[in-house]
Amino acid sequence: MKTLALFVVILAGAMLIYAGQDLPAFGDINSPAYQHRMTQYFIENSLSESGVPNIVTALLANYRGYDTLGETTVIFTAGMAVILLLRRREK
Amino acid sequence: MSRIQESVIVRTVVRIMVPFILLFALYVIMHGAGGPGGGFQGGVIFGAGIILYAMIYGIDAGKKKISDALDRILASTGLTIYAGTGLLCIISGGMLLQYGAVPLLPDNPAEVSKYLIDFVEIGIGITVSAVMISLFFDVSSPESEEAEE
Amino acid sequence: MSGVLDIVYAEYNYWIYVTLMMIGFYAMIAKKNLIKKIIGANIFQTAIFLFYISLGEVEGGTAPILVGGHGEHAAEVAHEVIYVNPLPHVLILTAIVVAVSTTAVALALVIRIYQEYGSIEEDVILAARRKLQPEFSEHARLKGGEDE
Amino acid sequence: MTGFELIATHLPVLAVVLPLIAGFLTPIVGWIDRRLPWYWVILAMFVVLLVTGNNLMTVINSGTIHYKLGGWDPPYGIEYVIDLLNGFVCLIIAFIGLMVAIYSKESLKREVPGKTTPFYSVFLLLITGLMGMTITGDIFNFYVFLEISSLTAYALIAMGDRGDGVVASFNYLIMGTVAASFILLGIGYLYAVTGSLNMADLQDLLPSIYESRVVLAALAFFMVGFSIKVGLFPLHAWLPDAYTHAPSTASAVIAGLMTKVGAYAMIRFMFSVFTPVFVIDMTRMADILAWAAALAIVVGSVLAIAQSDIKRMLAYSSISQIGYILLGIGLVNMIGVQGGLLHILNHALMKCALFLVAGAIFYRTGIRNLYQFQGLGKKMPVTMTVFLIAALSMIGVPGTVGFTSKWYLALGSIAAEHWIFVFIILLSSLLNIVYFWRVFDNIWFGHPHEIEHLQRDEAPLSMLVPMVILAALCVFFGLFAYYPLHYVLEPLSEALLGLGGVP
Amino acid sequence: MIWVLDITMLLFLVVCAIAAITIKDLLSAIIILSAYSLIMAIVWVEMQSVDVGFTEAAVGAGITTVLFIATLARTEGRSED
Repeated sequence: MKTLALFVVILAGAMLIYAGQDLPAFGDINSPAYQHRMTQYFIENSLSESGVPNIVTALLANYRGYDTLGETTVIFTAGMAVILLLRRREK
Repeated sequence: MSRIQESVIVRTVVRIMVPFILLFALYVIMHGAGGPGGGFQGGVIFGAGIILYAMIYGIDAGKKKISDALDRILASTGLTIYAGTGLLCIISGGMLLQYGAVPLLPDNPAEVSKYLIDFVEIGIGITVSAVMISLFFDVSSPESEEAEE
Repeated sequence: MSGVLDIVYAEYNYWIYVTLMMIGFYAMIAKKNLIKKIIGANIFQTAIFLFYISLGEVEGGTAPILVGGHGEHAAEVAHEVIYVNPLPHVLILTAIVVAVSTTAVALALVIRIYQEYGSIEEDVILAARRKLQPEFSEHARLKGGEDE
Repeated sequence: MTGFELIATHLPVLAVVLPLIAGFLTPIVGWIDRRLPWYWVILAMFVVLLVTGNNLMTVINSGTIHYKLGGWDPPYGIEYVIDLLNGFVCLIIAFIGLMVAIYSKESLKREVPGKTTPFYSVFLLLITGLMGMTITGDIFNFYVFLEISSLTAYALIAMGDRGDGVVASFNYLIMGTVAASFILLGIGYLYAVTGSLNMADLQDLLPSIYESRVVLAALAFFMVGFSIKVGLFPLHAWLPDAYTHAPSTASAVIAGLMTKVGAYAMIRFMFSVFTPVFVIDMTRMADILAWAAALAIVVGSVLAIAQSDIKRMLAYSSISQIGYILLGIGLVNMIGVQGGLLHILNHALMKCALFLVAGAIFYRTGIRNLYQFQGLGKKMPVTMTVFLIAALSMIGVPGTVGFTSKWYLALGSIAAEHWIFVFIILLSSLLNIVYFWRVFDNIWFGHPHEIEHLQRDEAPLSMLVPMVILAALCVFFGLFAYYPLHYVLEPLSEALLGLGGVP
Repeated sequence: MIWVLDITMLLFLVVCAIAAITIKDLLSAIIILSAYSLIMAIVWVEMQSVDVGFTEAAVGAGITTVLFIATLARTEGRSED
């Protein structure tokens, strides 16, 4: 079992290292992620469109607000799941 | 029960500290717009404050402050605030969660979204803190099984 | 020599992240202790978060909180300062919350398992299940070939 | 804008938001009166069914629906895109959800006593998660809803048999977390090389960098992650235990829906994030998928024969049925894809019906070992007729929907000149007959000594109604397969294979 | 020479991770996991992602650890591997 696990892990690691050769360099301002029109748009417009100087908050609550609704639901789900698992039944 | 719970110093320090932790949590929730922080971080800190109190004064003392029923209702309330804001945007003629559509200040949608972001962050904070407290109570206390409602 | 060092330096985050991920992944599938599995899951997930945050990093960038305050100035200031990419941060904020939720549910399950079997070791639990149900051992025997 | 138009504009998002809101209000409803949540769930699921039905009609009549959440243009914000594929899957989710919700009333009283309120809350959130995964056009949003559906599934499975249920759920949790982490990793890789999270945007950006190893790695991670989620053969280890030991309500909804949505996600990522050119020609991923699926079909059927617990037998047969769906997709020709997609509907209907029957038998007799089923045919005739119809559909007898999908799959295999797949489909049908025959034999021809004392004792009406509806639909779509094929699946597979993904 | 500090912290992360999965005493393993989260939070803040660092410090080093320890109190503290 342990050797199988080690084999799987090394396989995954090899895949990551194989892919890593083509990843953009760390901290590169020309990386596709930074050069995509989205990034500049968020930095330039988040204050005028959302009214908050923290871009992360603007993204979190406004542009990707729906993700955050989902995320709050995940938390709520976890609470419900643990109640379901650990509490004894209602009378 | 344990030595730490009986220590006068620990009990006194916790009693003094908890209100400040809760105050700090509220600050973090409200400060999310301008700096680091927001509903999640604040909610977690708020929950941690209550958890600290319950750890030292016992689960039952913690439950006296926030009962199971209240906790459950608070968890739902936070999400209701969030989803309600989204539906409010729909009713105002926008898309879901399009804050700018709410006719609070017709000439300045950015200002509206600023207030609504704060409002939504409060909702997140309520849900997160309620769930964190309920998670801790459920995971830590065998006696909570019998004491349910 | 310097060429190799440059590569390592430019991507050292990446190597660390691959190592951490492999450690966590290994713990998840190879460790028999249930709590160790959950610890492994946590390490695995945090490693992925490290990868995302590294993606957002820009050399000489500052935190994505607009300086220079409000109003018309902000747009000008935004051009002068290089900000790091905020989007990965947002994604990871969400993912952290998801990770803690998963951990909480997993821990609740561990408690329930302990209540039922009195152990958090996978092989002890398996043995207990065999003893409890004669039928189970039949399945385990039939399944033995493909699972282990 | 009138109220009706207002609602009509927002129907796409309401399919997700309604079960969400209903889900987190359930604790409050249950607090008012403990009997209310069942009615609440039925009401919510019924409205969701209407909404998704309307969405699909809109798509058929006037094309793909785009909904911009928060009013932000994609790729800046999150976008919901409903086309034929996810409109179709959403309708299945809503319908199966409603059926299981109706069924759950009596079954929960017996199997999860005193916890119905949180159970229904989690149930609705499961539906939310599945809906959200299906509708969304944004890969990170997909991940969030994937986690909602996974967490709820873990909780529901753990409510089953004492001990076994929790262990099964824990194993599923570990596998599911690995799968979700791989998917998150794949999303990160795609983001690293493109800078986008929107599916349509990604499809535009990716072709220029298909040589990049990162894209290949991302595809590999997605495929492994989804394979775990659907329980494709070598990665299926979590599935039999989870299906066997979950409460029958949860088994039915999870077996009926979770793996289907996983298969949907696989299709979506293969054809709408990547392009057919990449998956078919450049990486041969479609071929790999087809062969893995063929292996799963055989192994799943063989293992099903060895089981004596009816739910475990159905679980192994699920592994082989998932193989059919993926085989159809892996064939990547018009007719094969149609067969695979039709099998999504088909398998959801019949597997849900079979699990509901298993639950009803357990409810009345407390038996799950199929060798003790002797004489049940006389005790519970309606339930057993439902079982007969669903099982015949599973085998692929003409006149049932199972026949149509298998027929299309076989034709697709011939068109792709993979004769071995035709042979595998035939072989698997024979194996299906073998393992269902043991059950028929006991039910209809066995002598009732185990349960002799029981009088004719049919399941309660709230359990019978959904089972009968599902069985009737198995036959209906078998006779009138024209409707889903003509209106949905033909244009859909054309779009999938032809123009490089769904518009 | 800030990168020396960076590499040291990252190497420390790896050490913590290995220790957390090898140590047999589960309480120690969890405390080490908590330290791991905290270092991770520092690394992230150093990479200019203040919000995420803040969250990880509160969630990873705070709540997760509390939940782990509460679980240990109700189960057992030793691991066989």
